[in-house]
Amino acid sequence: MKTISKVLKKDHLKSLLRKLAKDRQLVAPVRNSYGDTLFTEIEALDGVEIDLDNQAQSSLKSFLFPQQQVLFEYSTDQGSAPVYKAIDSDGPTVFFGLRSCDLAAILYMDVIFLKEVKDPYYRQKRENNILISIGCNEPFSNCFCRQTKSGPFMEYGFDLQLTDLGDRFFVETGRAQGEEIIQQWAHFFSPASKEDEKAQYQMRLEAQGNFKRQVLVDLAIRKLKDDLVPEEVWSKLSSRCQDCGGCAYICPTCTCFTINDRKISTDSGERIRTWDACTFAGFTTMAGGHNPVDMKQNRMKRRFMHKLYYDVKSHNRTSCVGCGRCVDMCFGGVDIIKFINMVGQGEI
Amino acid sequence: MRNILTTCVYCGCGCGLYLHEENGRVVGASPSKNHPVSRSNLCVKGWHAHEFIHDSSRLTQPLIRKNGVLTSSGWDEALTYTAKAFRKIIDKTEGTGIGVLASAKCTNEENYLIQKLARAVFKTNNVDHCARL
Amino acid sequence: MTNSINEIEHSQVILVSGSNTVKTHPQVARRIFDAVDSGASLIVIDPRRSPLARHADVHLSIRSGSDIPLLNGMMRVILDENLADDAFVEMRTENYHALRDMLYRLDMDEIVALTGVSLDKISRAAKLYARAQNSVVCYCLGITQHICGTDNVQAIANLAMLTGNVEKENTGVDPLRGQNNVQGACDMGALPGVFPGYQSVADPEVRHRFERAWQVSLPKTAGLTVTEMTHAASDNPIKGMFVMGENPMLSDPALGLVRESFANLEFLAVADIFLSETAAVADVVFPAATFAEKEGTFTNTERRVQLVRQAIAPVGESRSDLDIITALSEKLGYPMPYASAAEVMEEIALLTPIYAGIFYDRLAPWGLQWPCFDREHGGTPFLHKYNFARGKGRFVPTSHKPPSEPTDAEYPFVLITGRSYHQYHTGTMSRKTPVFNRECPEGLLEIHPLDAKTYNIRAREMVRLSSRRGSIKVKVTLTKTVNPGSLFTTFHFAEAAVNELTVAARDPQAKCPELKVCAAKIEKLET
Amino acid sequence: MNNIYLPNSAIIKEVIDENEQIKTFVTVFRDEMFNRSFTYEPGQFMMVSIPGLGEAPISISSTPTRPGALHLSVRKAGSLTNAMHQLQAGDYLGLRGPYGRPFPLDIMGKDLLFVAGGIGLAPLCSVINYCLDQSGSHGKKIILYGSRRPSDIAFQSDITAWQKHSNVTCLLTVDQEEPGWSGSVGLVTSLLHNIDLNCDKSAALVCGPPVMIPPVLQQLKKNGFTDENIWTTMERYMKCGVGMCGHCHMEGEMVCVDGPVFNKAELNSLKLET
Repeated sequence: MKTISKVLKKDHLKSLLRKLAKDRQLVAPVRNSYGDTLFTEIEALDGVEIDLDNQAQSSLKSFLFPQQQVLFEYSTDQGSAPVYKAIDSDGPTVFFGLRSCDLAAILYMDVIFLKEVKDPYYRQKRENNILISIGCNEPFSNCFCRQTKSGPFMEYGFDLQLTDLGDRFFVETGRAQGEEIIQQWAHFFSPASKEDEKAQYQMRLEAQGNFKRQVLVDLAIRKLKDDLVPEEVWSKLSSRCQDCGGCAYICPTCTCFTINDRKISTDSGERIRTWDACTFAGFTTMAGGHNPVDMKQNRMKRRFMHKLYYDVKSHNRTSCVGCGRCVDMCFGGVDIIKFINMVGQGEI
Repeated sequence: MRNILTTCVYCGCGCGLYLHEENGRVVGASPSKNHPVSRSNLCVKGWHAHEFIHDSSRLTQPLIRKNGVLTSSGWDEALTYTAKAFRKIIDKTEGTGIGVLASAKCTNEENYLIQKLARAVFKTNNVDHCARL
Repeated sequence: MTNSINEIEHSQVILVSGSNTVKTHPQVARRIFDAVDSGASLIVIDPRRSPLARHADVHLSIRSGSDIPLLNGMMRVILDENLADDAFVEMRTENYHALRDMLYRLDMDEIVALTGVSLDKISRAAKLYARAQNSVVCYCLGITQHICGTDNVQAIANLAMLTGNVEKENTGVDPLRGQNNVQGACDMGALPGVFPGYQSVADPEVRHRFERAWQVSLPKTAGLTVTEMTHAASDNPIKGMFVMGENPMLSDPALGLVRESFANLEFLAVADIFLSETAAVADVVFPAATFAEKEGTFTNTERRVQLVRQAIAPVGESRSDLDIITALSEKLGYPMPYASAAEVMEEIALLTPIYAGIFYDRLAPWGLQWPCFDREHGGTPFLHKYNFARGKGRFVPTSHKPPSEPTDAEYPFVLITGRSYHQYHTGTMSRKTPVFNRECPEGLLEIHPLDAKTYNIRAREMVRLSSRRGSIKVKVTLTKTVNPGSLFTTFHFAEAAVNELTVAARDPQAKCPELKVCAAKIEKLET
Repeated sequence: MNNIYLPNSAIIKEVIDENEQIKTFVTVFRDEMFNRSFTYEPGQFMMVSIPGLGEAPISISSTPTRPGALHLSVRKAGSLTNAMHQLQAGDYLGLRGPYGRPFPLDIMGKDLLFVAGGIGLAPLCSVINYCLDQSGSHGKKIILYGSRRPSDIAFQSDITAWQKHSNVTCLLTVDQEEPGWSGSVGLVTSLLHNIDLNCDKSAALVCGPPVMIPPVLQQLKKNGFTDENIWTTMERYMKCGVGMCGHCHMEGEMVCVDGPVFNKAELNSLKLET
């Protein structure tokens, strides 16, 4: 499919979103009164501050793969077979203002949830969605998506990708739905001039040089592949880990979950899926107490191996998208950048 | 889904966290990036602070012990019954026979009111909580 | 805390005593690690090799209950090395001579013997602490839950004043408060001797102010503390109790006495969100709403008064404790007509000088730290900024007081109780959360491998753990976290309720029970 | 859309007490059409659920060559399996599956050695009976089965049938003797010392507790089995059964999808200690 390029004046952004939100749920990064920027379901656009200047504090993961989701309800009547009733998910959504890393993360989640066997809940939430992403001219403080090859701009996966050109957005189409938007709401867009194209090209080029952090992802991948990471690295990292699970919960590509039943009454209840974290000891402990990944340092190793090596081996991409969200949040200061730099600099 | 910023109910750190509400249920909890304590992360208890809310063993009706068994009752009955029982002891002991345990889990306003209840109504300073435990 | 949590990361030396900070105050531990990463030194005083102790520059693994000799020993080193802050001592403190005389009389060999810590380590810790520009002390229940808890705290204060590590930003003495609103419950006068804001009930002027505001006459003498109420057993002067959101039938020491005390009550009413061990023995149980179902404020360990906001309607017919108290009060002929929690706070502000400037409309986004004296006051990030609350800081020499129950041939182990990361207090909330039950499904008794070998006990074996007051069955885990001769377990689990074993003894002033030491024995169970 | 998480109701037709710890549940799906169309292969497992308690992966011990009922053999380990042991004929179970990579069927023509310990015989029962039911499987079959005590020997009726079979050698051993036991005493590896097989041309299928696997694999190597001819199963905590939840992740492989049956050579390439 040939990419169509258009220009959208910033003044018309909210108007366009209002149109798109008419028959869909609109989700966009909103800065709230506490100064936190969260992807938020927007009921009314007026009075809402859509924030494209700050990184949303979490990705879109929770919209496609919720922190806690009822898979089905069951009821058991004495003597008869249990009845299982699946829960319907919600309708179509337009996700506006996601960053390249967030988009790359969705593409990764597709690999996990939409393989030969499909996760019905993810699929339902993923279908009929419109993804309007925005490239990053100026990466945020902990970003390193260039090194994970998931930004600052994407080549595919979006319906529309915006580039901020000051008073206007340069708009590219990626998927058919993006083209439909441009056709349906043609009067919002003007054709992209040669100058616009040049400006956009220049912006993308400059963005590559604007990263504040040097994170040697490729080197770390090579060292993990060749088993050159000394055990001391893992033990040092793990001695600081406080078992909060935050890195996995905030990670846009961490898709591990657990399933538990919750009773509603004596003869009815729900089966619920909840985010889980591979750093927890109970994540691998089997009934009876045997744990094949029994030491914290082995769990830490497995986590980083998964992000930077196993997924490269099996899916040809890291499952770290370089968004940097897990960096400042780590209680022990042993985040993925710390790890990559420890490996890169041979520092232990 | 609505995000409601509130304060974590577990430890004294006092993290700010968002509760995620959907269809009248709390379905998630997540940190606030700008909160001075949380600073974009919670401990494992905070991330799961919402889960006990909808546990099926929540008490949902007042209970009165009748013939030795705790039995469901209405609010008015339970309050009247309790008020009578306390009134009897207040009258008998001039308040010194009543003890009140406030709670390090409840709000300031609730703790204020319960010590007010103890002092002004029960007429006793026998009010304490588990601060030392 | 006299400081704010965030100040800790700017301290040069952090001394942590009697706090398993990584597990119980994760956000504080995070600041400590941040400080260590920027070059700060860490001293940990803990009988156990806690996760934080593993990262310490000096870990002083003392015998449980020997804090005073250790701190005195450190102060003596500071004197000997000429590291006291003479100017501060001169200008800002009093009674220094008494302290100095006591310190010069100390026998350092005796201190080594009492604490089980080498002189070299004591000396290193003392020099680290005293030499830094700003040092901060964080302590928790490992300091206070001893019969000499008040003296332990005084000894820490002595150390801080001796080196001038108070009254400045990034220095100070910080008790880490445990529960989400234990600070607030104290602030609100949920204590037998004080009205809100630590105003004495015995002070006629204060009492008259409250009598005028509440339009009733008020009792004049201090009341009973929690353990005085729950340990009185058959002599209980208490006939009726109202318990709101607490679970003394599991959390209080010497549970045998607690059970007897409750059994002797004429009437017990409990308000709780679940049928706790205490609610199960009540005459009336009120279903309470959780923090997600009501409005209010909590005050955290750094005195930050923060909003609790309602996310959903109360579940079932449950009601907030606020509604329960006001409804009950009305039935008792004393209406409390508040339209909202905010209106209650207005009354608190009126009567409580340290909360005088706390109003709901000022609490967004991040609350206010008390003291906050009026609407214009911005709150107080760290205390003692210009002056101690009572003028000059007073040195009070303290001396070692052995634990109430020494070990002996029959009960040779020191049993220490505490908390785990994945459960909270008596587990009424945390044990309703699947992931916590998966990570921490049961209480484990920590025992040193050498002791386990002596008793021929293998990992994960059930043993009988007993003291003079009771015994429980508990599963064992072998770990060098505890020293030989010491045992550790948590009190979260009703099925292995360690408070059946703990002593009723308490600090005579603070009334804080000695939960960190009792004599115990273990026996192998026949399989 | 097919919802992979919804269990199908199955009714328990019979409960076989294999020993104190193990019961086999003979189950039939309630939906007759589904029951008829349901197929699986030896080595696969089912996610078995009890509403209110959750799910656990359970090996299928029956063979698809004997259709009609699905046998699930369960050892008491956690709360769910303990609750299953309380169930009786007529009770219901929720089942989803079959899941996992089965034993390779192209080895059926070879001489086969089966080594099992405890509940590990369950998936091997499936493959052994499958082989015996196949007209094309003429090779020699040796079954070695270790139990803790004689009273722990599970799958008695299968064992009796195998012992009568002309093509099959079935040897049992126990760790601890009990009165009346005249058979072999010792670890199952001891039975491997003098087996009558052309090992380099045969395949070995091994299944048992984690402590049993490494010594057996070492002995098989000594006997002359090549790694490519050794198959074993891995056990991991599982929640979804379809390669999504991540619990059974093992060096880049998902045990529920890429296993539970693994070839020894594959495990070597994963640098797993076996």
